[in-house]
Amino acid sequence: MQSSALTWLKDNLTFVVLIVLVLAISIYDHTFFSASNLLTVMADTMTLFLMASGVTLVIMMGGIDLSVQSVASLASCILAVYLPRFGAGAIGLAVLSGVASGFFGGLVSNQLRIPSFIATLAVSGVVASAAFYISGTHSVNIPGDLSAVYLSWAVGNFLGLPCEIWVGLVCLVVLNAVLALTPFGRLVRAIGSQERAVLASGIDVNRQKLIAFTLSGTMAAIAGVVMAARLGSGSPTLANEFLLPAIACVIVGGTAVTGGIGSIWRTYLGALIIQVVRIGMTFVGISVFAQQIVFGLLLVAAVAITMDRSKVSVIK
Amino acid sequence: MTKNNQPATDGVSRRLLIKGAMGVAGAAAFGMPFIKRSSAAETTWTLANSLRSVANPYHATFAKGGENFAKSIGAKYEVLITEGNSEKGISDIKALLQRTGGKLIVNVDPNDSPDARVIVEECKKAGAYVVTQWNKPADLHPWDFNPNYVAHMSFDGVPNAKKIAEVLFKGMGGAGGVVALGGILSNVPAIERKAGLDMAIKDSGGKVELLDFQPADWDEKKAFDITQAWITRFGDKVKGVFAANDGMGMGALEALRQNNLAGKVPVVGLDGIAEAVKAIEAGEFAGTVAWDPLWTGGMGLAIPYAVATGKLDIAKEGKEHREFYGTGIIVTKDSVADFKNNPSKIDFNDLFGKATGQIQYRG
Amino acid sequence: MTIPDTAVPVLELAHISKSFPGVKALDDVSLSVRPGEVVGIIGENGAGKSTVLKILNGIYQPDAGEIRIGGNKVEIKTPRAAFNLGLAMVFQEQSVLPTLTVAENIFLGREEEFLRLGFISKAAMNKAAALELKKVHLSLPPSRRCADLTFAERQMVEIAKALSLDSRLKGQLTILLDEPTSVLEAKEVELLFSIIREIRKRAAIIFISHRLEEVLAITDRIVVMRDGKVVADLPSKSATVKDLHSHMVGRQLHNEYYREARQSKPGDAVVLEVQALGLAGAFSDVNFQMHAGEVLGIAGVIGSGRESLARCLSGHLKPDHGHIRIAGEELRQGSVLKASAAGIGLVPSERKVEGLVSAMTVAENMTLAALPKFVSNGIIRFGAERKASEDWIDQLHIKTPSTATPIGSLSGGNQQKCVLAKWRIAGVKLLVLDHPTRGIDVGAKEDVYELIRDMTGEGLSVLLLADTLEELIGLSNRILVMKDGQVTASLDARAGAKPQQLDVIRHMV
Amino acid sequence: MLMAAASAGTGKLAAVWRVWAPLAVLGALCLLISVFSPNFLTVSNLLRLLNSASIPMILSVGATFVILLGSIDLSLEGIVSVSAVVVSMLVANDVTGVAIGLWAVPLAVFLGSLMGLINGVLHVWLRTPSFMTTLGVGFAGVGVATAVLQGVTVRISDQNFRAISLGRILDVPMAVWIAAVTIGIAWVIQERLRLGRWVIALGTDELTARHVGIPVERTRIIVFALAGAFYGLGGVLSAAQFGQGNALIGQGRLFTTITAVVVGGTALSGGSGSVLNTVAGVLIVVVLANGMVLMGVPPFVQQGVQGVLIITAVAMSLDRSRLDVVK
Repeated sequence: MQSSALTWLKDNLTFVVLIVLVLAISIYDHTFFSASNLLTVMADTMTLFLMASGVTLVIMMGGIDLSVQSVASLASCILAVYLPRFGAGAIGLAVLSGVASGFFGGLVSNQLRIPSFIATLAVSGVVASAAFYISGTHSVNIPGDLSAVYLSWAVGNFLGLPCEIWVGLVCLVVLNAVLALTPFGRLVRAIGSQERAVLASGIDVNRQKLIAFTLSGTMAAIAGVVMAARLGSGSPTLANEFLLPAIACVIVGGTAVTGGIGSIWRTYLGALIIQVVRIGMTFVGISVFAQQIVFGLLLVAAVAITMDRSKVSVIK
Repeated sequence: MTKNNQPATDGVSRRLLIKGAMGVAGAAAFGMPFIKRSSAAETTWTLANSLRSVANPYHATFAKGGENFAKSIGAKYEVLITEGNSEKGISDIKALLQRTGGKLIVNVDPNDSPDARVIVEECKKAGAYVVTQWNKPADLHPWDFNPNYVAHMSFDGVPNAKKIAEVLFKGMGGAGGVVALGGILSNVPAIERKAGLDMAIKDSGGKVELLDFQPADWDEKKAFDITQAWITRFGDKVKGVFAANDGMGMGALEALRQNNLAGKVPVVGLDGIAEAVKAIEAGEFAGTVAWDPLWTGGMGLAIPYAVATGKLDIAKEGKEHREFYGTGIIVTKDSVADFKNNPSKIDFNDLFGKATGQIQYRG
Repeated sequence: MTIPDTAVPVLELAHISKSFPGVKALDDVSLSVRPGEVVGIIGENGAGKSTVLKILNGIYQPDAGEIRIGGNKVEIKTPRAAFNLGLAMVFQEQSVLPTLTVAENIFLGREEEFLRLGFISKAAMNKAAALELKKVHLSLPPSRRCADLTFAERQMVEIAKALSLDSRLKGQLTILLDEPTSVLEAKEVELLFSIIREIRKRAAIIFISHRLEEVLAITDRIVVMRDGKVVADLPSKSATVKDLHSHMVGRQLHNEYYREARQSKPGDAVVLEVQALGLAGAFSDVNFQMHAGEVLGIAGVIGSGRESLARCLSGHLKPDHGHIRIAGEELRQGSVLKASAAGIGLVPSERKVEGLVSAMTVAENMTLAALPKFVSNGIIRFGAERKASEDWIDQLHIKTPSTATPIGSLSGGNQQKCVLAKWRIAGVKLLVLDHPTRGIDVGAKEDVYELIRDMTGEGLSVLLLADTLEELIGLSNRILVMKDGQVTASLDARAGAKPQQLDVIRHMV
Repeated sequence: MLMAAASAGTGKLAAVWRVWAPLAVLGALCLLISVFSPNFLTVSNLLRLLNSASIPMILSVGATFVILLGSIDLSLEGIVSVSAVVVSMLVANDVTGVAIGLWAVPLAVFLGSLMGLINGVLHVWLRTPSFMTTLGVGFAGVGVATAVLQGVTVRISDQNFRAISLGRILDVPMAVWIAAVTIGIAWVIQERLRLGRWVIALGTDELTARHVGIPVERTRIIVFALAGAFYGLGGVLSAAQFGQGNALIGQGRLFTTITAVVVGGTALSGGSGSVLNTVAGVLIVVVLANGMVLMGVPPFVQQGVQGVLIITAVAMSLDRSRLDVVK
């Protein structure tokens, strides 16, 4: 009885941490604990989550994807530039660019046997150039009327909830299902924990990796589209300073950098934790000069609590 | 966009320093000393400046300007930092709107022009008052959001850059090759300043040639490396260096110094940071354009405060008071002494005193 | 040589107990080693051998009882402490680091003696290493990176590492050999034994192995463990494999060990045809055929090229020339995917690395190679998966709490059975068994033999690289002998007409 | 190691290539550039290259040890900033009254190693992945630098101090000499100190290292502290080179550093690599950036070109002998 409660606590530490944070801030300033505000916080977290969700897959496989932020920016540019011409097609085009970039990154890493860290970092450079080229190095405005027609699914409200939250939930559910129910999901974990055994079982590991990188790029592009929709325009630097926060979400959620262990759900909570901490500091009124320090320390603390070390023998 | 080093007199900086030291001590104790009580039901206006990072002097001074005004009326004052992350900038402002229940006056330097629209809409929704700086989409206008979107302030990059480029050409003896360092390609000021340079070169009637243009992303280190490469590539063909901000200008100057070219090859920049001013005195810099972040930081709050407190009906103001340029002061060898001796005085009652005309949109 | 029982034990464990949540790993274990004595410890996996070792190596602390060295009570808190007390461990797992040189490996963690003004003198270290290598008759440049060494060479380096202690300690030395022979071939085992006989003059030795013949051959005394208890402590002279077995498993094992009676006669259908196959630096011009239901054993020492041959068939290595045909179909070489698609499965010697994903469940491992079979419109059919794995768990008598147990927590034998089940589920036609009984206990070994017979009975073919010659002869229908990359003989080994070990060895060396 | 027979054969060849590949790539790159720009292979330019390489060199060499562990250190920018700010406040400057001259240098380096120590201690004691720990400490570092200066830039007037970057011996900038000495020290640490061996051992197989009695925790902590010291020195040189200290001075150093290390052929998985590899890696990256401008590659394409070239460089120079699994 009591032990089962403990195990529940162990399995849901991330969740508990989130709740504790929310309550702590709410106690300090109860305006934080209003439905409208909590919804806003959630909605604002979604773009970050979308980006992190794809990266989660790659990290669970023991790799990493550093190209997401430029991919998102590129997607936003493509959307903004082509929406007037192709309408809904531009959205497809933008997402497609993410698919392509992710695929390319995976291909480079697989075929040239280059560590994903470098492969994706390099690809990110290429993608950034593409974004500058397409946007003509300017940020491109999305006319309000077009946005209303084609991008209302990403902004505004639906059943009383901000659309971002719905988009986030859909991705959460879908990706979770993919991880839990499909052979791909199973192999992601397998490759993450013992790649050579999977290889020796006659499984096309490279293909699985390719799928993971492609999904990661796709999610980044979707994040870019939503971002562009929210900001009403696209820019080659739109998603700057998003990369490390995104990876931080994954790890704060408790996914092991070494691969094998983790889930999209954890990343979802991780993203919320990071957002709550950030916003919380504004609510609690911590001086900007201390915010970064506090944020840094809280990050370490969060991981120290949430990480599941039971299955990892060595922590690197 | 990142801007570098803004003049700050030694007295001020020493005080800041001591505060800062305390800051660190406090942070060790999870920043407890920094926590300010905030009651739920806000009755008075909260003032806030939103900017990229207090780590860069331009914005630090910008924040200071806001603080000065807040002090002058004894209002609560906050600083929000975007860390160059648009989403963070926006959600921080939302959080503050939520916390103050809309009783907020915010002076924003948007991280990227798209952000401005969302911020303005959010403020309109919450009934808060907002002023934007530097970055905003061309089709977003204060008068479409009366009265909440009070004004947009900027400094006209094109003519200022043109003017300072001409100062550079003069320093080169009117002819020869120049190399130019640009800011982050997609930043509005970066684009304007490049445009200004191009116009100046066109007007020189072929006497001045642009050898190469490289974006150094407002970054002193990049500027340093690029300039080194230029010295290799063009050798003594380089007669002058144009930098889109003084920070990069200092990087370039450093490279020149290490090749014993400082003083021989003139450099110009924009922003008017203290080192640039020093370099002008030393004859290594040909000139710079000084903005006044203390003024923008303060006025960006003073004007909307006047509106919020009913002292000013902004809807009745002309467009030249809704989207206007501040004054850029050209500092050269001749004017540098004067510039140092009489620092700008700021009168928070003279709201539009330094406004110099309505913002122009060029295709 | 005989040791007076009166001599003070070098090492003594008195009433040691150790329990982990749920299990009592050691229960009042007492054993002692006297100077110059070679003591064997045997027992099935999970009998407590490795726990004893870990306690002696300072990795675990005993809950009760005490350890005495030279008669004095000691506490072993860390591996380093064990080392300084003269307990040298040769690990079962390869603990030689490929990124370091031979010398660096031998003295890893003990570099201080080569420090000159705080800097390591490589010259001195290599010189010392050369001496240690001589002791194990290994002629290698000490500056060679271990990545470039063979399995056996690495094992020898391991042993050299342990031996390096005795010239460095005043007090008595005890060397703990954990499965030192599992990767060695007959010839190297002999070498090891001669080394042991040499060093026993200076050191007491604890020898742990599943190969009972070897234990009998080299030890003076044998301690048998079962379920964390010492169940027998008998002199080697009077003992026989049979009663060792009976002590270990607590039951008489039936005489007919390799199930030769059940050895099926291979069918005529040619399953695999290998033609003029060659790989530079490994083997050349290998030709043979395999028939349905046949067990083809490949004999040869390390370096004979048989490992490479096996891994060429499973697609892990790409041969330079020659053909591999499965049922007449040319196989695209050097691709594990194509090989397994063509129905070839590998049961690797490195089970934990290539055999299974320790962190995942029994079921997930069993279906790994046949996942598509358990997927309908993109979703895994978990019911079917569980069902299938349960069937095989019964069929192969796999001891596991459930199909959802992490496979890593099973004993070596049960893990190996799961690996076999994996390939059975995948429905392979040809299994490459690379040392299938390496490091698993007697009971499990017999099950594996049983399985091999079942499979071949159903028409599967098996290419076998065995742990011992005896095993190889016992299991195979036919034996290819390889030497220096050449096939030197193909011997008939059908039931009743088994060749003698000598007949095989003649062609091996 | 499974392919004992095979690897024994290819082993030596691989080993040779492993050592020389990065240099080969570097040479090829230099040739390519000098085709487009004759000025490239001039003494003056090579000196300028070395000069701009000096700070990245020191940072990357420090990071190499951490990466050899199989860990990663993202606190670099933070540590560089703090050390630069502190050193600039201790030498003659326009913000503090203090002016202890060159004594500030060892102090700043020590401070760097102290922050590195914090990395190591948190990482080891809290058992948090180095990725997160160092990320957090990095944030905190920049935070501290910001909080101390509140946006002020400290301008250095102490010319003796600036000389440690700008001074010249045999017409070679001091920064280059210092970088060279640093490399030497790092090389000795890697080759001639127990620490060096232990780092490789840990990076290859930590459990085994533990079994042979290597003090794993202590080693890890020391390595992070060591890296911190290198970053500290990097910060000092940045301050000396630009004659100022501000909270952003470390900005943009992180990824170039790690890229340089990996381009040099050191595996992020740990265990395989070397300080000398990193030296080559840094030169490759710096030459690349320099060549970009020399060849006049259009600005917004540069990132792309750089990406492609880095891929090629790594593809050519990576040591795959132990790389049967790429992550």
